[in-house]
Amino acid sequence: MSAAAVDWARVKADFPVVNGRIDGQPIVYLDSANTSQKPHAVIDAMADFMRHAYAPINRSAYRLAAAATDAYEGARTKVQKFINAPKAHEVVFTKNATESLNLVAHSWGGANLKRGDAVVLTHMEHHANIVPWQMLAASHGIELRWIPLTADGQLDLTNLSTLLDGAKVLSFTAMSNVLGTITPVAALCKAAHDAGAVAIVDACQYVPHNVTDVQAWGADFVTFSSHKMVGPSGIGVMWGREALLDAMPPFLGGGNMIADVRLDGFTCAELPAKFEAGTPPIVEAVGLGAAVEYLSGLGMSNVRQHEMHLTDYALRTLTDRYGDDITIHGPRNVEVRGAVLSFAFRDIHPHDVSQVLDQKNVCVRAGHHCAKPLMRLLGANATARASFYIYNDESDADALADALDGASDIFGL
Amino acid sequence: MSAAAVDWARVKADFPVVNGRIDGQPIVYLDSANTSQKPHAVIDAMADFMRHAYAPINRSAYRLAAAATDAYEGARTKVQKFINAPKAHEVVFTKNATESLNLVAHSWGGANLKRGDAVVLTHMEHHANIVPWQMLAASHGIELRWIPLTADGQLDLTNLSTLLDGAKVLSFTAMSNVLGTITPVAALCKAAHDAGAVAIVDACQYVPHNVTDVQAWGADFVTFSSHKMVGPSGIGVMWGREALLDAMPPFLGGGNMIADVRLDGFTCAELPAKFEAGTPPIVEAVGLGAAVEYLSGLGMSNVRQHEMHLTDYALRTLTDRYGDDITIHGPRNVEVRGAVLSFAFRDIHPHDVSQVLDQKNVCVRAGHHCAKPLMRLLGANATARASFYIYNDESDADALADALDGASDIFGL
Amino acid sequence: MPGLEDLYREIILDHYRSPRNRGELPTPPAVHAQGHNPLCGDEITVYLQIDGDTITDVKVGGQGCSISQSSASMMSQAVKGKKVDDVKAVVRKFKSMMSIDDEDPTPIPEVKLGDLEALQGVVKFPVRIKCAVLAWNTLTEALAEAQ
Amino acid sequence: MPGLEDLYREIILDHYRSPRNRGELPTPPAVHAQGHNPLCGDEITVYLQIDGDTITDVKVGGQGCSISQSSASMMSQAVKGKKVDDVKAVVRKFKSMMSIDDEDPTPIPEVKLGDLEALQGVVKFPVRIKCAVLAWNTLTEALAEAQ
Ligand SMILES: Cc1ncc(COP(=O)(O)O)c(C=O)c1O
Ligand SMILES: Cc1ncc(COP(=O)(O)O)c(C=O)c1O
Repeated sequence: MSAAAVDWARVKADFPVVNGRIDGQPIVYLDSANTSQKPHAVIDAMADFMRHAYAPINRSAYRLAAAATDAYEGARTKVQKFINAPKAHEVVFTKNATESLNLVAHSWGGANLKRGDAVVLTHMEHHANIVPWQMLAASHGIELRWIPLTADGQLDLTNLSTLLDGAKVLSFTAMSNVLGTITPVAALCKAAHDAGAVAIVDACQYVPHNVTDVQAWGADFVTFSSHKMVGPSGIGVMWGREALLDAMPPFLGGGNMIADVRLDGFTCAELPAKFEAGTPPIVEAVGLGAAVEYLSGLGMSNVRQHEMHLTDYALRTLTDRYGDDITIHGPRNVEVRGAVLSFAFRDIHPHDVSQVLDQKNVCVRAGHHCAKPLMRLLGANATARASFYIYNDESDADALADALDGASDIFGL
Repeated sequence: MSAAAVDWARVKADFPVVNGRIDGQPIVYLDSANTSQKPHAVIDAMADFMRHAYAPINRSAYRLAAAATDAYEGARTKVQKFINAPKAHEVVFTKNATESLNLVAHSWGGANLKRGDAVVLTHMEHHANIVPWQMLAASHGIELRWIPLTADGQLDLTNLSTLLDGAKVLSFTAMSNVLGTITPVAALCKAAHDAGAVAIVDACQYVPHNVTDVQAWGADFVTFSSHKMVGPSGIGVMWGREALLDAMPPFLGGGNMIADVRLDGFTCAELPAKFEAGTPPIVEAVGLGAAVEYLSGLGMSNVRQHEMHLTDYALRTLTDRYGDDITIHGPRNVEVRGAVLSFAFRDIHPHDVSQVLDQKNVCVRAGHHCAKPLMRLLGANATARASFYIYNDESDADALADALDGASDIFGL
Repeated sequence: MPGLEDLYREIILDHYRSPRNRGELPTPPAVHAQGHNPLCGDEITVYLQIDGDTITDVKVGGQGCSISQSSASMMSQAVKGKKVDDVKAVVRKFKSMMSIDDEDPTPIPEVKLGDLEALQGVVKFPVRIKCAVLAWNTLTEALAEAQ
Repeated sequence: MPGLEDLYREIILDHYRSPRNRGELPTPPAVHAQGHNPLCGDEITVYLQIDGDTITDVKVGGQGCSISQSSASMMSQAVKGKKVDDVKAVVRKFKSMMSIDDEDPTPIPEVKLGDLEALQGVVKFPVRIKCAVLAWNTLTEALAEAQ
């Protein structure tokens, strides 16, 4: 099946919010890099589960509880298949990608890094892949190194081998949430391994939009969030290679993650329970499972094609119309960029741009996008960002372009 | 309004699962101490929010996002009022009570405890209030002390002042999830403060069933989970006194919890963002808000009365019928116990008891209830546990008593 | 939804295009404080030169949207040369116009806001209230700094 | 739902009431391993005395439900005096009866399970499969211990 074979109008019809109205005007939702909307399939799966099948998991033995456990573990298997992970028990459910990255930094990093060890990050990381390492730098005295960027917002890999020399970790985003840049994940994982470093991939912006194969990447850890991939809030994923996970200490302590507890100490449960302390996001796992099924039904390569087309269309529409009045950050080549368009419009502050767009129900984010170090490089403390997803089409890009006109009227520029 | 004024049959009608059937037989759900069922009001609030109002919070400025932020923060205010916390921003949303307790142990404990400092727990704690402290014992060399139990399963406070002497923390459950014992929370908080210790209350089993007033308790930190109080999975609460929270280091690092991030370090956001890294459980907060409204509508003192009555009825029914063949753990006086009945039935293993009960769709938990140290004291590696909530009535206690008869037939005892 | 003309009054755009009292003051003798709006990344620095009980000079640095910048500019005009106590009254009055409660039980002072009243329209756009108030919270911090 | 008589066969209840080979063996010379069922708290310890390629003695400790205990008791009977390789075949055959896949690509050995077949009904109660298999996984660990 190709992207042309998908009925994208029907896809849009599946998402109630993007078919909603505010003040009688349709909503143009262009903030999916922030969080995505949910299809009826996900909303109904969660509500139905709470109406007919809600029960504790992993703890009680009656049929209702056993079926709930199967539903929860079934979601794990769906996620495993979706990212082509070798084993289901390597897939750990967390609360969001941020917790996933903290888990890896704290548990793997805390146990394996010591004073002076180097961790390599990039200048385009989200705070979620910076702050946990800075916390570890403060507590363990590790050194942080940064891969710089090229002028068009790609990773500048000229000095990669020097940066990786003696490094213990390379942790990087598969796709920038500001620039849209898609990084060469497999090559970076290989470079990390060649240097003897562990490769951690922040795939928060990648998994929702592309075919993901953690084995083809050769990654050691991969993290992402459900809420950006048409799934519910309240659940994230941390995938890691079994051998690494087995050797790591636990992260949060409590029920479910133990094999035994005595007054003088505890022993850990097997994977994945070891990293899932307390009552997990049960309903949310069911919703994430439905989200993964929904996306699989479309075909992730079709999703990618659709978004490449839309990105190209939006880039052309905006630059044709506004020329030098608009600066769109990141690579022009849609082969290496996703459907995220951060831009500066004339001299109007992004917050004012977003205000004017909101007047036409065009929803974009204005701000630092949780990537302040990158913003400083761009020389801005904020940008406006329009991001597209499966329920968007060319008319949304047109609506954005039209609405931008309003900004000129007001600011008279 | 008194408990008699509440139409408990209507309450039951609000909960679809307890009105469901398996194999044509009604479900008798007696596992609410594990996790509670959800009323239509909560299920619909979540589904409606996802259908009409889902958007990112705290990040984007358009109206849809502003309204979602208001919904999320509105839930915080509802929780604040529900537990009578002084300030809304002292209420932190986590993923569950387990994360809440880990947060307190790791951030407050990690910053304030040093080698040799004593933390006092009790023998009836849930693993969630044991393992995080054991992890801290391993990393920081703190000493753990334990308040023992009386024969009828209450805290034995005879040597409390000795135990608290020089202690830095007293962390204890407000109600045991195994014995049902309600502890003297205000008195324990006062004793902790008199000894110069911080008082942490695991209120996971208390908040869903009683009027909670964290100020009347005089507690420093109070933790609980949404899923046990007719709210969704995937969200928990950590309340702490502002001065303590302000002075604590953050727990998880990432987006939302920062004021600024530079390559060489970060600064923290204000409360509550400081402790809410990453995209929070947005839909779940809305659901928790609806749950709090639902419970407030019943009146928590009515809930408590209803459960006292049911507990008393169940205790009488089971002992009248089975005499010495049943051993029900915990205090007999319903003034100091909640609606949790852990029991041993003849010589039949709890797992077999639960199997036999499941045949009649009576759902009870069999196991160690995440309280292995307590189980060792009870001399059992498992008990069966029936727990009652607002949607249960006397007929459920009768169904339990009737179904137990089946166990004798099979095991011929 | 209210129209954008409620938000972007001409006087606001004027202060945005030509901000008054931009710059820095040497600290010490001046005091300063920095404010962030985590939502949109706005940053403001307020410098105060206080002599006795009077704010003899004020400068504003940082960058941000039209509302935060114009509010900062108008704020600088409103406080320059004023007595600290009078400035505190203006802060209370302004915040109450922005429908932000304070914990002070005494009645909101009856002071004239002048140009600042142009910012009243912001109240209809609740998300922008934080922008309008940023400079004022930073001012309050700078005043606390001076004590 | 299948009836309880499928689960609680008479022979199972017999092993539960009168478990065979209960106790401990001194280690060394014996090896032992411990297994938990985190779901219900069952604990089993398996002690093996292995001489050459033969399990000359076996003892079982711990506590648990009727299924885990009777399975352990029957297991002890099935392995005592057997060659280690034959025991491994029984383990594979038993687990396949419990519909648990292993990663071994060779066909499941054709061995007789005898009394153990009484546990077949457990498959209809998926939650109890873990109970039935606990002793066998612990046995496998004890065998690994011995190598
Ligand atoms: C007393 C007590 N504390 C803590 C917890 C942990 O709660 P959660 O599993 O929601 O994190 C529970 C419930 O399992 C409990 O009963
Ligand atoms: C690249 C990237 N990494 C990490 C995150 C953090 O995800 P979450 O907020 O769901 O934890 C995000 C999204 O905000 C992101 O875009």
